[in-house]
Amino acid sequence: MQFLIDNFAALTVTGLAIGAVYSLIALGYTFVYGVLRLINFAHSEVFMYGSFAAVWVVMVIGGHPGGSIGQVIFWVALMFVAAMAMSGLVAVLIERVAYRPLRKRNAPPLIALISAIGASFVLSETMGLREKIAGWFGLDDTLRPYVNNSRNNVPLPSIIKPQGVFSIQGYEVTNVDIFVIVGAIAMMIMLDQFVSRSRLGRGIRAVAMDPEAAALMGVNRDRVIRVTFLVGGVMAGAAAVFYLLKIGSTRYDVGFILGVKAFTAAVLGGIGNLRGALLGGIVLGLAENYGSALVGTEWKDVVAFVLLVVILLFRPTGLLGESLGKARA
Amino acid sequence: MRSTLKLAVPFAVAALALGACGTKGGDTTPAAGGSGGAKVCDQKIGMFGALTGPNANLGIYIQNGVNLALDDYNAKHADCKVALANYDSQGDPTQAPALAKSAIDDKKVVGIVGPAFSGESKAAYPLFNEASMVAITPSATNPALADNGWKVFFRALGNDATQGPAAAKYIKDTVKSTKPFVIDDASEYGKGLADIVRKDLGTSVVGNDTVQVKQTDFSATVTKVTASGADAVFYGGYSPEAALLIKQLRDAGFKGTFVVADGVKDQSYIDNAKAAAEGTIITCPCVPPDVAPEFQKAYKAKFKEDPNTYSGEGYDAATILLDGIGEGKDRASMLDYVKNFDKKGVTKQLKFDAKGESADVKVFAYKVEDGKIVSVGEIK
Amino acid sequence: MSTSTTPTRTSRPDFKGRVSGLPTSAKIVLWALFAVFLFALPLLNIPFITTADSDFGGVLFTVSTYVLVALGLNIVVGYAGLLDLGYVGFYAIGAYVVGVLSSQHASLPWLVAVPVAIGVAMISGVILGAPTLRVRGDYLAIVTLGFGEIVRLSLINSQWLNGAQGISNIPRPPGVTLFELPSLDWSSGAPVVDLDNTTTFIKFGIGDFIPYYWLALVVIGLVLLFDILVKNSRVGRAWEATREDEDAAELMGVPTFRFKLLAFSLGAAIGGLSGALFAGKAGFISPDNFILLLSILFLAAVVVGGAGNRWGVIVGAIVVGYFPERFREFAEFRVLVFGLALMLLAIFRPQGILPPRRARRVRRADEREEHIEEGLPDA
Amino acid sequence: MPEPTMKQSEAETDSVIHTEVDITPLDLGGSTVPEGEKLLEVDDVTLRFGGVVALDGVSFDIRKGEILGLIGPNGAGKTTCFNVMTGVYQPTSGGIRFLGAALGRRKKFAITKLGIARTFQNIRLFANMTALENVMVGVDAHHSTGVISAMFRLPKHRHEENTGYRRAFDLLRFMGLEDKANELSRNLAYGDQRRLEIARALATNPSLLCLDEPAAGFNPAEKLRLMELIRSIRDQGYTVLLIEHDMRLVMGVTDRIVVLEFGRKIAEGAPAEIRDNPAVIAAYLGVDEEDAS
Repeated sequence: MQFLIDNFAALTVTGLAIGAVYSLIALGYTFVYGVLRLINFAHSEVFMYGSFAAVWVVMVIGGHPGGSIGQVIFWVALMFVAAMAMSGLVAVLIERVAYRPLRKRNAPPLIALISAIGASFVLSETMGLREKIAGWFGLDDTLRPYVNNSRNNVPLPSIIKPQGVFSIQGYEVTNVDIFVIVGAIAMMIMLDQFVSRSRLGRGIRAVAMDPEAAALMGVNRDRVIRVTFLVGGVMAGAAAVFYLLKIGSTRYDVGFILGVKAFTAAVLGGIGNLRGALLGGIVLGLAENYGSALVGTEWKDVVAFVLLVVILLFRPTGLLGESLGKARA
Repeated sequence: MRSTLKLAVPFAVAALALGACGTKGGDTTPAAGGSGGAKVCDQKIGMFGALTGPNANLGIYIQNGVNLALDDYNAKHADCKVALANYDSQGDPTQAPALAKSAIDDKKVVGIVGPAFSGESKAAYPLFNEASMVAITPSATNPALADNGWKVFFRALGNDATQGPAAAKYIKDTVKSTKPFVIDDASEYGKGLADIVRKDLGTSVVGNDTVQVKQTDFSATVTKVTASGADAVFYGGYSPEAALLIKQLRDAGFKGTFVVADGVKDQSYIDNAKAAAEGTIITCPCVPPDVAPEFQKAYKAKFKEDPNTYSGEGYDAATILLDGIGEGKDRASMLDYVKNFDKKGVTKQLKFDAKGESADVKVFAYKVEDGKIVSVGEIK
Repeated sequence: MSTSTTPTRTSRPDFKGRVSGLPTSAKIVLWALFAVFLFALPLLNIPFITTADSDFGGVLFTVSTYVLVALGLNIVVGYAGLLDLGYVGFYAIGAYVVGVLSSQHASLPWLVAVPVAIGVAMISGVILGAPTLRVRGDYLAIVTLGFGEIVRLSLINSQWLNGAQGISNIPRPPGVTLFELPSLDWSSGAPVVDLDNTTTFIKFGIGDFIPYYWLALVVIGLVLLFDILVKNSRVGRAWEATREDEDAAELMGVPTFRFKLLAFSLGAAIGGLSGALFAGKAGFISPDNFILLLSILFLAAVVVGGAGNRWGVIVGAIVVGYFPERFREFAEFRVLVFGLALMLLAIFRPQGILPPRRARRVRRADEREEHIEEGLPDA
Repeated sequence: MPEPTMKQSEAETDSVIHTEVDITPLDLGGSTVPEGEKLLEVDDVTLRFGGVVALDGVSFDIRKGEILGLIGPNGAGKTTCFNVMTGVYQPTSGGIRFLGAALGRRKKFAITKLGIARTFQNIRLFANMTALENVMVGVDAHHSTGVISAMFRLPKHRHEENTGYRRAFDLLRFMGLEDKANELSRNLAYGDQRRLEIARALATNPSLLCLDEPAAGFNPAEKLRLMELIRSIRDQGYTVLLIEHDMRLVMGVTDRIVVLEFGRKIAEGAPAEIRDNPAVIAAYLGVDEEDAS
């Protein structure tokens, strides 16, 4: 307990940073759930592909430590573009291949989960076997730096050196911490505005509220669903960049645990609710850190899940309740 | 009733067919050939470990070493090659027993390199033991494995009980740490090792923490370390987590020495931790690679990367078995051959004591300097 | 076992029709033959079916644990419609109770530890279910997923349970050595009785998994019987009504919560039983045996086969448990291929391989109706 | 894939209703109310959702053996009133007494066991169960077979199954559904589904049967038959509460009528009185002329 009080600032800042990443991934779950009432189990792989795109783009352009401010901004911007494009693409692909055929056949929801699990396996294994797969096309030597040690961690070339900006309670809050927290929250606000202001956003809300009525009103459901996956994917791509800046490497199976955490965050905040995802992610990130400080790091994940159960007991629809439809600006 | 007959016919036919086809075996002399006779070809050695799945890294490093040894052998014995039989357990103790049984049932398999992990070892060794199949593990370091009385158990590397005290000694005497912090990854290997280090360091340990394999965010642990004012951190675990941990420690301003063990001794640790890896001390019960530069070179030529964790041990374990095959040993006579083996390998002098442990294990300290793992001498 | 079910359900309809038209005595004979075939399967070593890279007896045991687990999970997912992503938790609890009672902290015989394991798993099902079954279905999915992880992490981090090292030297089921059974050898192309490769009936030893498979078959038979009897009663109807429309069921007098909890705890008990069986065979258990992926595979078994149909679920369990072992030559592409198969199956066979057999149910009901009409005085 | 659902709806057979089949309520030994006495009392019930008042001080009685109509324009609070009576909502104030005892905070299934059963405005059958099984679920409300007696096929299980199936089959015959006993309920024609809902509700052996717009979507001929059916249900000894939009149906079949508007009771009395009540006419004229005719 004393430890928690003494290091409250450090635990809070780092918890916020990882929580912000959870939030951004959680958005994808929440979005798809809100519109399709479906747990997009493969969303974790969307994140993973984004993280690889970000790493590779830095490798391609030769990002290195100690670049000038302008260079660093350029590199990070490229990372965002690459990761968001890749994640968005993969998300739309998942929708197209794994979900739309089922929707057309009116399959029961459970089977969609199986399809999603299948898609998840396929995506992560493809990444984990990229050396072999590149080898089929004779590309493994050309792509050597990108396919080496397919099953291993792949580091992001370090482009930002963390530097203390200011300190609270003896903890140096670094530039990376600030960038991750502020950036992620800014993304969420932008998304919130998009959903409440834009025509597409209204379409999403309409489908979430009442698919049939929305169809009657001329909303193209398939298009809305595609946009939903795309937006969720793009956010996961952004999350991947923030994650890389904070953690520093990725792996073909990195999505699984993060996905479980992010899904927990989505449910914690109230699945289907955008602001719930934000709040859920941050609460989860903080709870993990405080919990680790109180009962030991080895119980970190246990703390997260116990918190979830406790909150669901008292607020059965999550902290902020569900419904994408009702999310107001 | 007629339909009943129709159905019954196939069964009857099947029964007749079985009855007519005869029997084999059942007499007193075993079918498999005895030792010393004509040279038996197309024999196999087994590679038992995770080759696919989430823990495949280590298994593949070992398999690479084994393959290299096989290449060497087959180049010299082109007329009578030895094949590799893979038993891919995925590191899963659930799958291990059936695979072990399958290896035992394949009469051509003379010996096994593996199992790679301690968990699957516990599941598979009882079967190997009952079938008198030699299994040389190149990587399972749990000391208790040798205490089960398995006569076929051999370990091609030092166990945690030799490495742990050496690591503690290094932290005390060479790093001269007064405030060490000990972290483990709750795995059988990492925790076992860290507990030995904790015991040996005694009261000077300023803090302990346990993380989990596959964890990526270590912020709570980092806070604990920095808050404790530790001047050295010992981490018991594998390289993926070690790389992330030291990176996050350095990012948070940790200035002390990072000490790890053989589970981290591979290039991917340096690739991932980059600058943060500099100065890391790695203990390892393995002879420095400059002892066997040819192995280093051959490995790099074949697999386009440097030898990784336990590749050398895999090579050595396979070499022992292959040498035995070269001398005409079969499964039954292999046990004595391995027991009395005494040759220089790429990692150490290959010789086993009565319990099957590597005799004469020396623990060396290595240091990461300019992105390379260099030896800084034996820990005595 | 129910005599109204035929062993050869995937065959041509005319065959099926012929079988179902058989007199009861003939059906019993067919069933018995089928049972004998199942028991003899690991000894027959039929080419193509027999796994080449992994011991067939061991694989069959693994498959039968999948079947057992899938039957339990089917009660939860298929009958009561509760999405459980943490079923491996109960499996682990069953195995660990046996480990603790027979090796780690006491030395009870396996047979004594098993009922305790079933009981503890069942109670943990009630403890988990009582607070969480009130939340909506999708939430239940994540809560149960969390439960599975909590169990695994607790196993790793608890010194009392020996952490990651696991529990060794778990005693085996009691056996009697009666006689030796030879197996078949097909290496020459035709079956030859191989007297070298024998299995002792019934000795639960280290190097021979076939007796464990037999034991598992017997347990599966018992659980199936239990399943059929309970499903075909007020309890089964209440589960189904709850799954179809929970509010309507409640308004028709079904205490839905109680029945959901019952399904959950019965499922947990069967999961615990499977775990206990596994521990008795393995002799050594560690947290690595109970990874989260297993929960997902269990669920896949249920849904792939056809949730709600016990025969379908058995087929699903065989697919999920057997195919990865049979097609080991895909080696590292195994998981990839499995994922592809799941997707294709979902798209082309969305109700599962064997969807719940409404037709069969209708026929059974017809028989019942005749029975009732005969009994009616004024009909 | 759902099996084809249109199998029968096009060629709807004129099933014969066997109203002579004996489906009188079983005597389960609960408290009984003499004919004509108060069976259920709605006492000053108010229900608020946030700021909206759905029911405002509604009071009326249902007497044993009668058919009471509950009518009102759309949104008057009829179904809400139903939901309060069956435990779906808890009243904000006021209360409901049934068989002389307050319902209080009883669970929905407990209220059903007590003797109130209902149908749904939008049909809510158990779609993937057969007609007979649907009714069996209702019959099971008074059964107590658990896992143990089912597992060992104890006498209790056997007795309950035998008598239960017999009663369920009687109910289906009463409704003219005996030929469809083994159809999945989702494959039944619309009218059959409506009648199956009533059969399922009757199966719970209710002292009070609440029908929520049972004639919705029926043509005049079907409505006529439904009126007969409701009367014969009453004649078998049930008390019926009927929510209906169609005034003619309500006037023709009920003994008394309660009229709600905007959550308030505006009239109560015999059909003839209600027909001439100016408040009722005003309420209906303002909203739905056709139905008021």
